Amino acid sequence: ADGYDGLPRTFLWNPNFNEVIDTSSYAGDGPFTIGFSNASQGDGWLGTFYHSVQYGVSENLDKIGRFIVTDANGDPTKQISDIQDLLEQGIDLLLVNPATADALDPILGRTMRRGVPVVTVARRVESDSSFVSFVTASDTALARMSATWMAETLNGKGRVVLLPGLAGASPAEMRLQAAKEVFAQFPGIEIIDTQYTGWSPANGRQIMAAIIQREGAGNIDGVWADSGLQGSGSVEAFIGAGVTGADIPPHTGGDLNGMYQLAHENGFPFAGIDYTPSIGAAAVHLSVDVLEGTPVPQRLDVNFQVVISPGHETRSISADVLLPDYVAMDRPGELIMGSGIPDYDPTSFSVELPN
Amino acid sequence: MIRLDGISKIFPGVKSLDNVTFESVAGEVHALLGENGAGKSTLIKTVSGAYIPDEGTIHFDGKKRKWNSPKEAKDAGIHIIYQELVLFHELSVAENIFIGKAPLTRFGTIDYKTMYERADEILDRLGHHINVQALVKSLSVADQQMVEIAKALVGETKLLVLDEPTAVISGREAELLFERIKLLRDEGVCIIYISHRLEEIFSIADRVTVLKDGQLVGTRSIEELDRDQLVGMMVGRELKDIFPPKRIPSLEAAPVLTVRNLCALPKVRDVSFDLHAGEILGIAGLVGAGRSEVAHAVFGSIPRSSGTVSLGSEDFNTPSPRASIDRGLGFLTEDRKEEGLMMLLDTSANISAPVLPEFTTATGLDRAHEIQVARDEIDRFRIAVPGPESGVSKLSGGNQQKVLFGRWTRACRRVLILDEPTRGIDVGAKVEIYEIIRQLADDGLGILLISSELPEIVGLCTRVLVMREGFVTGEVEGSRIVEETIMRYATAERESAALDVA
Amino acid sequence: MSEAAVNPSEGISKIFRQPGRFIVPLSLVLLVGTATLLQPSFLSINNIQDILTQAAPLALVVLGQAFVILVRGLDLSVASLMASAAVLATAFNATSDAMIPVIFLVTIVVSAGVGLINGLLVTKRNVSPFLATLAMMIVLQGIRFYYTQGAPSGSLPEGFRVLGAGRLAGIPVNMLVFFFFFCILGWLLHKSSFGRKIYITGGNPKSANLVGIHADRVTIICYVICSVMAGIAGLFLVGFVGTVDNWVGRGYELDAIVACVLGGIMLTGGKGTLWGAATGALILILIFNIVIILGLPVQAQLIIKGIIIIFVAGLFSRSTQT
Amino acid sequence: MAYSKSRYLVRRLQLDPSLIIVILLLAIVVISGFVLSDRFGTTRNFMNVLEQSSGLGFASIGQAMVVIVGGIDLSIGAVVTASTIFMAAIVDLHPGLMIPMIFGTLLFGAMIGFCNGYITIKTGVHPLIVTLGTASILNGSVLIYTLQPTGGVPYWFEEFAYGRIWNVPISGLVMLLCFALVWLFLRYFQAGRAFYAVGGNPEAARLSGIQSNRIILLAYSASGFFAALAGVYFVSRTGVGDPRIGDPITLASITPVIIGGLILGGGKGNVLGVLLGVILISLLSNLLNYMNISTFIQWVIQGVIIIIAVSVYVHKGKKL
Ligand SMILES: Nc1ncnc2c1ncn2[C@@H]1O[C@H](COP(=O)(O)OP(=O)(O)OP(=O)(O)O)[C@@H](O)[C@H]1O
Ligand SMILES: Nc1ncnc2c1ncn2[C@@H]1O[C@H](COP(=O)(O)OP(=O)(O)OP(=O)(O)O)[C@@H](O)[C@H]1O
Ligand SMILES: [Mg+2]
Ligand SMILES: [Mg+2]
Repeated sequence: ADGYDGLPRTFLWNPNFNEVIDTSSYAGDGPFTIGFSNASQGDGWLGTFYHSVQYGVSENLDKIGRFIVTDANGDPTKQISDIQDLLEQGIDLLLVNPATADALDPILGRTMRRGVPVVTVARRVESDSSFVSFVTASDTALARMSATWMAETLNGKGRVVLLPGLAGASPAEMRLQAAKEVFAQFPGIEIIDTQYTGWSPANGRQIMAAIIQREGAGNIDGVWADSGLQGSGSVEAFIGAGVTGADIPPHTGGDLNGMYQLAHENGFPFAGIDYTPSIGAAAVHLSVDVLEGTPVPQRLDVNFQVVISPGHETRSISADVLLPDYVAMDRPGELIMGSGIPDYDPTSFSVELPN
Repeated sequence: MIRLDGISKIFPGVKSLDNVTFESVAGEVHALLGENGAGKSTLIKTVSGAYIPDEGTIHFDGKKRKWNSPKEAKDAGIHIIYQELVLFHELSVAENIFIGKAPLTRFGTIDYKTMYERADEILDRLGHHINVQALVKSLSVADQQMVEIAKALVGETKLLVLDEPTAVISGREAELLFERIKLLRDEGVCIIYISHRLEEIFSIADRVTVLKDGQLVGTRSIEELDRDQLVGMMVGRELKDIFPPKRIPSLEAAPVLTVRNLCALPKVRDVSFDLHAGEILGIAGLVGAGRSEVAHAVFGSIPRSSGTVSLGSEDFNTPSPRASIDRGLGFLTEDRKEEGLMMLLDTSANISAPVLPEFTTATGLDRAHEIQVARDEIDRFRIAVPGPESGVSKLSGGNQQKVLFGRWTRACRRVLILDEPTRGIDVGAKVEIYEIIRQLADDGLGILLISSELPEIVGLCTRVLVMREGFVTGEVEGSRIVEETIMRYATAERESAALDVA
Repeated sequence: MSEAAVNPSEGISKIFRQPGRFIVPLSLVLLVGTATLLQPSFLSINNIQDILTQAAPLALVVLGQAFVILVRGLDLSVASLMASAAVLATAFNATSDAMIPVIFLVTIVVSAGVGLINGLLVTKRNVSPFLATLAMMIVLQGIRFYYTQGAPSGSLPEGFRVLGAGRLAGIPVNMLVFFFFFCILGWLLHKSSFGRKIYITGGNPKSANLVGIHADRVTIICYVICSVMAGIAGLFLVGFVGTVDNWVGRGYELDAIVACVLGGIMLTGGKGTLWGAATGALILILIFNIVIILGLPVQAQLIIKGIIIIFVAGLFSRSTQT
Repeated sequence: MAYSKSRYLVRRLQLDPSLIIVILLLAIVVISGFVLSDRFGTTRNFMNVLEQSSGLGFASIGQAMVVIVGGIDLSIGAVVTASTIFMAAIVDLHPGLMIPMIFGTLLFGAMIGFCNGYITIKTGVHPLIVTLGTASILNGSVLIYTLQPTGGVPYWFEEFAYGRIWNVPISGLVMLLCFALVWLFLRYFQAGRAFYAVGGNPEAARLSGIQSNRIILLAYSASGFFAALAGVYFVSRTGVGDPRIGDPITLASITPVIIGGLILGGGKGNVLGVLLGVILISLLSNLLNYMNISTFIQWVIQGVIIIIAVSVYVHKGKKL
């Protein structure tokens, strides 16, 4: 689908300047050995993200001689050990998707001081000196846009439920904060409940069912979810409570094809923004740039696109793609969107990797 | 030395002790007697601080005491050898002996070297040699009992209580124990001794106190009493004949159980015998001789190394308890609690366990039938239990044993193996059990009776196998069944025994 | 006979003499009462249906877990097995409801295999149930993720939605299924001779062998039952949730154990009822539901959950001690 | 009989025969490492593994002590988490309190452990349930305070986790020291031996005049203490207090304990075995990283190795 391909949205908004980093001190001759310390492959998004990383590697086969992967299974302390093990194996660059935002700061700082450049992806760490570049799709921008859409769809008035992801996980917290910031601009919007869902459809459904029970389905005017993972659970809860079709209040949340399918089938107002997994491939490309001595931005924002159900664009949020053009009705509901890989199918995905 | 006044202890549903008064002085052996469940163990547990009495006072060493924990009683110089072994299987013999009192180095750490040496010394005094560094779990029950006794000889003991210490040790060790007890008595220690073996009482006790149903019957000097009077005090009635009359079974018919060259190494070596219907065949021997293992090997609950076992004309060489039960064999084990009863279940379930298939119908377990059967057994053996659906955990030892008799008479059609069927059971209950055994034999069962109490073997059996170290060292019959002969075989070297038999 | 003729006042006084048996229903009543006071709509048909629909998958797992705990075991692999069953179900990529029985059959067979391995490790190799099932949990997780490469996909027949979240005459379908298994397993445990063997084995494995019961075999069957129930619960949970993910049922293993304990099943084996276990599951789900209905934030939910669990278990153990 | 010291040196360590399997597996892991990678078998790497194993090591010592007295502690992860927050948050505000706060945090952990023990004793509820409950309460409280990593410690404190003395990691040394001290305590002190008595036969312990409640309280307090030490280590390693950091450590701490020959149910085992278990698991994870195979396969291998470690040698008598 033809989506948004302008300048990164945060590039326009961000009050801070984006530095360009001189990487000539890291320049070397290939083929390079890159170590990739992944936080986890524990859910659909992470699985697709990892495929995107592999896809990026396969596009640079001529430059990458070895690509060593470790997986911390969500545990920052294991990730620190993983990084130490990668360093012992003589990597030229460390690509890292931190399990939590701050905990890896010391070890990444040490890595940089050892002269091994660090590229972080999806999450960054506190100190600028602990990495060369950070590749992301902006959590803040994503949440601001979806929250703005929600507020405008409700004409600035209504009772809204917030369903953030995993308590304490930095993307969830950043998105939640951004959304709250936006909703605070609309005095008519009342946030009636905020419940963490752990990005689990099951939790999303269970929690929403209880809220519907408490408030009555008719008294909920909108559900802001930071991802379709729990958003789909929320829609299911409404359907379970007998509210179907366009009667379902406006929802937000992207990523999960199932969410798009539900929105398409039922026709309620919907805005989906994927936290695009294609940042994986982008990070690999950037890593190669670093090793070749090409200057890189300190922060690389990968574009996401805004998907909106037909007729539900608002004053400031317009669709890059309309829902019917984006949803993959013939594909499984579990599919994660926005991988950037042509004809992506997670089960059959396979690319050629170095050794 | 110790005086208990008006002690009462109530458990939910049972008044274990009812206004009991008891006194014992330094330098005497005071025997405490009574039927199962009379409250003996409960009484001494109030002495030791394990239970806090509901009423009454305790005076010890001239002062009124109120223990809040066993530790306080222990610190005051009271040492108790409980009926249940109080041992730690993963600790060594020496550590068990010195638990809480280990000799320390000047850094406050345990001085293992000294501890081992002193443990050796104490066991020496008891005339019993065990590797003091061995873990207690590797010991036989008899050795474990000796460790338990050895604990009493550590530190200063003013009052020593022994609750059935001889239940699992052999005659020679019991002799040494008695010598030790007498020595301690002469040193001025006050000793309270509990046992169901009346011979022992007469050989060491100075005074006797009898309890019945939690109440005091009386305290007498041993000289005032003879055996019958003592039994009378305990049971509350005259017990004329302890053993029912023997009946010589017909040995014409083929044996119901034939065992040939049975080995279950290392404890059973080359055991052969025949058992006929209606016969009570005894297996005697010292504890540790391997008698229980013979029973287990026949029953199929431990693996056999070699040899054959046949029931009637039927060999069965893929042994398992299930196969044995299906062929009409029953086995009443020596350890009621660990290997016998299911304490969490009710009486009827305990009785029906081996023959569950009999109660299984298309719609499940036939509870009504099961309960009926249990009720029959309860009536038949006069088990003192409120009903088939009440639990077994709080029954007295004798009644628990009768429940097991109910179980096995129900399950077993041809051969019943009884391993120590009267262990820890009072005289009254014993007599009843002897009658039951007699009756079962008369009904045509072959009975294999294992017992460490020689009078029992002598009084009941028409033929006796004697074992030592896994071998059968002799077989005695008829008038030769007297304690001396049996003991001779039980302690004989194998070769000399073989000579003797020849 | 004599049981039937108990006079009514006897029943009342029993509560005071044997409080242990009544703690569980009592806490249930208390919880429902509190919830209704706080939120009058709590007792509405709709909410009850909802709670039951949510409770069913956990309750199914609890039924199985009860069997394992009764034979002195513990199964930490149930949640991992639930997710694996869910992933397995999507592997068929079936779209027709006709495939549902096949999916169930395959799931049951595979789960039984897992239970068999757990049981064999525990009995024949004497591995601590905690560790055996913990390792099984990790292994299943590895296989599942390897198969899905982290991102499950594939579709489920529509019929699963009906099974997991549908209603039949107003009653949640999965609740009916739970009721079905509750009756079957209840019969098995409390009425059949196999159930008796379970209690004998759990209470005293040594005696069990000596009365001709193959204690190992009974134990293994209990693990198989537990795993099969977990597999089935996984299918119902995925039907309820609507999407498969690799962590379906995460946390159910500890919840199931807690539910069993709350329901009065002794972790040392041999004691407890299926009825109690099911009530324990309901209590736990009620606790989850109530903290959400109260609109409490996640943190307070955790705190309240912890306090209630300790409190109820404390009441229970208090009343069973002498 | 005379008991010379040398004669019983082997017995003194009191290692369980089943540990032969663990030692064998360790050997297999090391040898495969040498074969599969030329960078695995270096002192540097082994020192790295020693450093990496410290967190698990600290948590496992505490778990082992509780398991020996017949309990289990499922709140270890929550205590680790709470300690990291407690320490990082306070030190962030008052950097001068760094050193006292190390001890403060350890005390804090010990106090939580004490509460676990106290509730277990007073209510008679199975420790599995009690500690799950306290873990839930603790996690909730931590999340009320913060949802995100928070606080910070002075840079020099990183030395605890990353520093080396004579090329040996400080954290690894501290861990080895803790194991040695606990081993000595359990072997050479009356209170230590009482751990085995209480775990092996609680009623007998009571009748023997051992104050079981004190021992149980001591065990749980120690567990909390060592969990807090793991927390301190993690703060040093990550530089922050993290409200989720302890989650994986709870179940992880049990594995080396059982591999090391302890039995859930208590009364048996040796913490040196637990140390072997910790090292086996850390080395295995290290080796698997070197092999660059899919994480998912790594999980399968880990599960299988754990099973092998405890199932080849059949233990007699089982408990939970
Ligand atoms: N912990 C307990 N709970 C309930 N009842 C008990 C308890 N301990 C003992 N009893 C009951 O108290 C009574 C006295 O038991 P006790 O063990 O003192 O008898 P005993 O004279 O030692 O018998 P035995 O000769 O069999 O050892 C029995 O009826 C027994 O069932
Ligand atoms: N270390 C032990 N741990 C558990 N049970 C044991 C141990 N040692 C022996 N037993 C059991 O205790 C009982 C008595 O054992 P012991 O060795 O004293 O005599 P035995 O071999 O059974 O022979 P007998 O029946 O002639 O006394 C047996 O059932 C035996 O299996
Ligand atoms: Mg007694
Ligand atoms: Mg014997």
